[in-house]
Amino acid sequence: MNLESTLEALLFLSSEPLGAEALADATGAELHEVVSSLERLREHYEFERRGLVLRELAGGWVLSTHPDAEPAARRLLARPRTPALTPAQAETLAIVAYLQPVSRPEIARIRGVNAESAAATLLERGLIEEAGRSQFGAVLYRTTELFLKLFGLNSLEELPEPSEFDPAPELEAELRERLLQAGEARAGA
Amino acid sequence: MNLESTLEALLFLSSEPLGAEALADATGAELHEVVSSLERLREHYEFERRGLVLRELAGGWVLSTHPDAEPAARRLLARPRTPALTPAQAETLAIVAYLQPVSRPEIARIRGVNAESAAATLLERGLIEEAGRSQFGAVLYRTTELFLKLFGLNSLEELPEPSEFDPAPELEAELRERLLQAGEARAGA
Amino acid sequence: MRIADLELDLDVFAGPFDLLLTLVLREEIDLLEVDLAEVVIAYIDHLEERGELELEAATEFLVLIAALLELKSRLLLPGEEVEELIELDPGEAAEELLARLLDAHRYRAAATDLRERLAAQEGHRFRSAPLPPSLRRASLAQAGAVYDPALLGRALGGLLQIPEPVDVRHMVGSRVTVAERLAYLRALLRRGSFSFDEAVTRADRVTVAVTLYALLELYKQGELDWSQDEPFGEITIEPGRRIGVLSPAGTSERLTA
Repeated sequence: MNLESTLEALLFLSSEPLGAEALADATGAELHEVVSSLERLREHYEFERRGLVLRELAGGWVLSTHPDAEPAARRLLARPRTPALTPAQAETLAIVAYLQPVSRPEIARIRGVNAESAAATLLERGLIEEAGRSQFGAVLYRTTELFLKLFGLNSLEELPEPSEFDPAPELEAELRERLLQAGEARAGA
Repeated sequence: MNLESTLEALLFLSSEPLGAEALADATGAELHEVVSSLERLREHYEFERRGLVLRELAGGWVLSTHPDAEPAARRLLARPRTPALTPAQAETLAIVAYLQPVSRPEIARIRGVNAESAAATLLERGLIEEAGRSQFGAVLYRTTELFLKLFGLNSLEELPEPSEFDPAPELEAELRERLLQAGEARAGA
Repeated sequence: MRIADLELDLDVFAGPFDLLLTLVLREEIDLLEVDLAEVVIAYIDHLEERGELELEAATEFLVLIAALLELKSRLLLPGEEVEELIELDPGEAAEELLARLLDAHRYRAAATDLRERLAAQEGHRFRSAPLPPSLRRASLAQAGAVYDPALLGRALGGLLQIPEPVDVRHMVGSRVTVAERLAYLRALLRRGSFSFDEAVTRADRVTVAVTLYALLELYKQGELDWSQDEPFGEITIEPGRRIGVLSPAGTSERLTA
């Protein structure tokens, strides 16, 4: 593989600008060869009217998309990031919605399995957010305004009554206690 | 900007495989135009010996670096691409891939040993994910899109038939003999 | 080592492992009376003596012992299924064990295939630069109702379900004695240190309590030391350094009489 193509691959992998020295170290080529190959690569993108642009920024070289592709990129990426919730995400979100503020250890206890990745996705999608720390130092979560909008709710009061789904409505125990008991039973099963 | 270059830009921005439909929506082009432009782009990378490769993986199109750039990438990023799987992880992953959705007790039953830590690592690495619960409340697992992507598969159908892994008839015969006849002989002795 | 050659010395059986297997299959020995944990410990002792671990043999052993455990657990359950199992002739039971072995072989081969596939992808790297955070979530201004609140109610309802408790009324109450647990703990101690959790893996509450009592007894006699770094933390147990300092005539015999 020629130097220009190797540099293209390295630039593709890095989201940060890469210095010519670092590229020379990685490819084992001379610095002046690297610089002239980078120049050729830049011209290739430009003259062939490719979708990528190679620019020298902040003392390094970085690939980015051509500005002409931006409208399409916006349509592709800015579409509401609302894929269907996985069962793990739905369980985690339900626990946060009904018990907020609630800590991650509590969520894990109720589910009987770790909730780390589900919580991270819900955070990234802006459905839940941090709400301080519990007395034991665990991060607490609550739902967001975006959550209400995406579920078409005016307020948390409009969440379905737990009793609608409650297998044992005659039990008067608190929702939190009941969930923790069920979680422990699952973990022991 | 022409369609091929716009597609190149969109593929550059997305680390996940992109379906041709989503690309058609974003670019406003016809599906068949998108598909033939993607083919042309793939050929461009191949015939011009660029540093990038366009492949159809996990049901979509995704850019990756050319394997020839791997030694330089390793020097630049100073870390291996993906850690290899331990035998226990590979066995657990194989059982999930072929029997999904499958519960952890089932995996343990087939392996003859606990699958807890292997499953946790596979979850953490995003190769498997939760897929609801069995009738007994056990968490079920399935493989992810990332699994397909990292293993170079377009879909699960590309995995070999499980029967291809059937033990050789001689091995089966030998096991049968060891189980039954050897024991019988001793018992009779 | 061939699994068949593992010599066992159990309460109900002394001889090679494959003979035990055959006798169980022929119902000349009641599986319910075989302490499978003892078989496992004998196997581990055997491995340690030899100082080597043959993966092939170890896997075969694990799968066989797991199959026996499952058969045994099914024997403990009431109902028609048991009748069926008890009437299972040795040939059929062996077929079941064989099927388990073949399954294990099959998925081990599939695992090798997956590892090769992953290795073949070595060198293809994907771009993982993150999108700007604003593109990672729906914008609040444009968000509309896309999710049904009933989804949350259903998820919560599912979490409120307490799984059916396993009916164990038919099972014989556990008759664990301090003497048994003392012997078990001494066997563990001979191999070095271990954690309390390891000593009571999958044990019922009575066994845990009796084990703790046995531990106290051994501690009193200087046969073990234990430590715990924090409340509710792991309890590490190791062979005591005071053996022989105290009177060898411990109280355990009296206690277990």
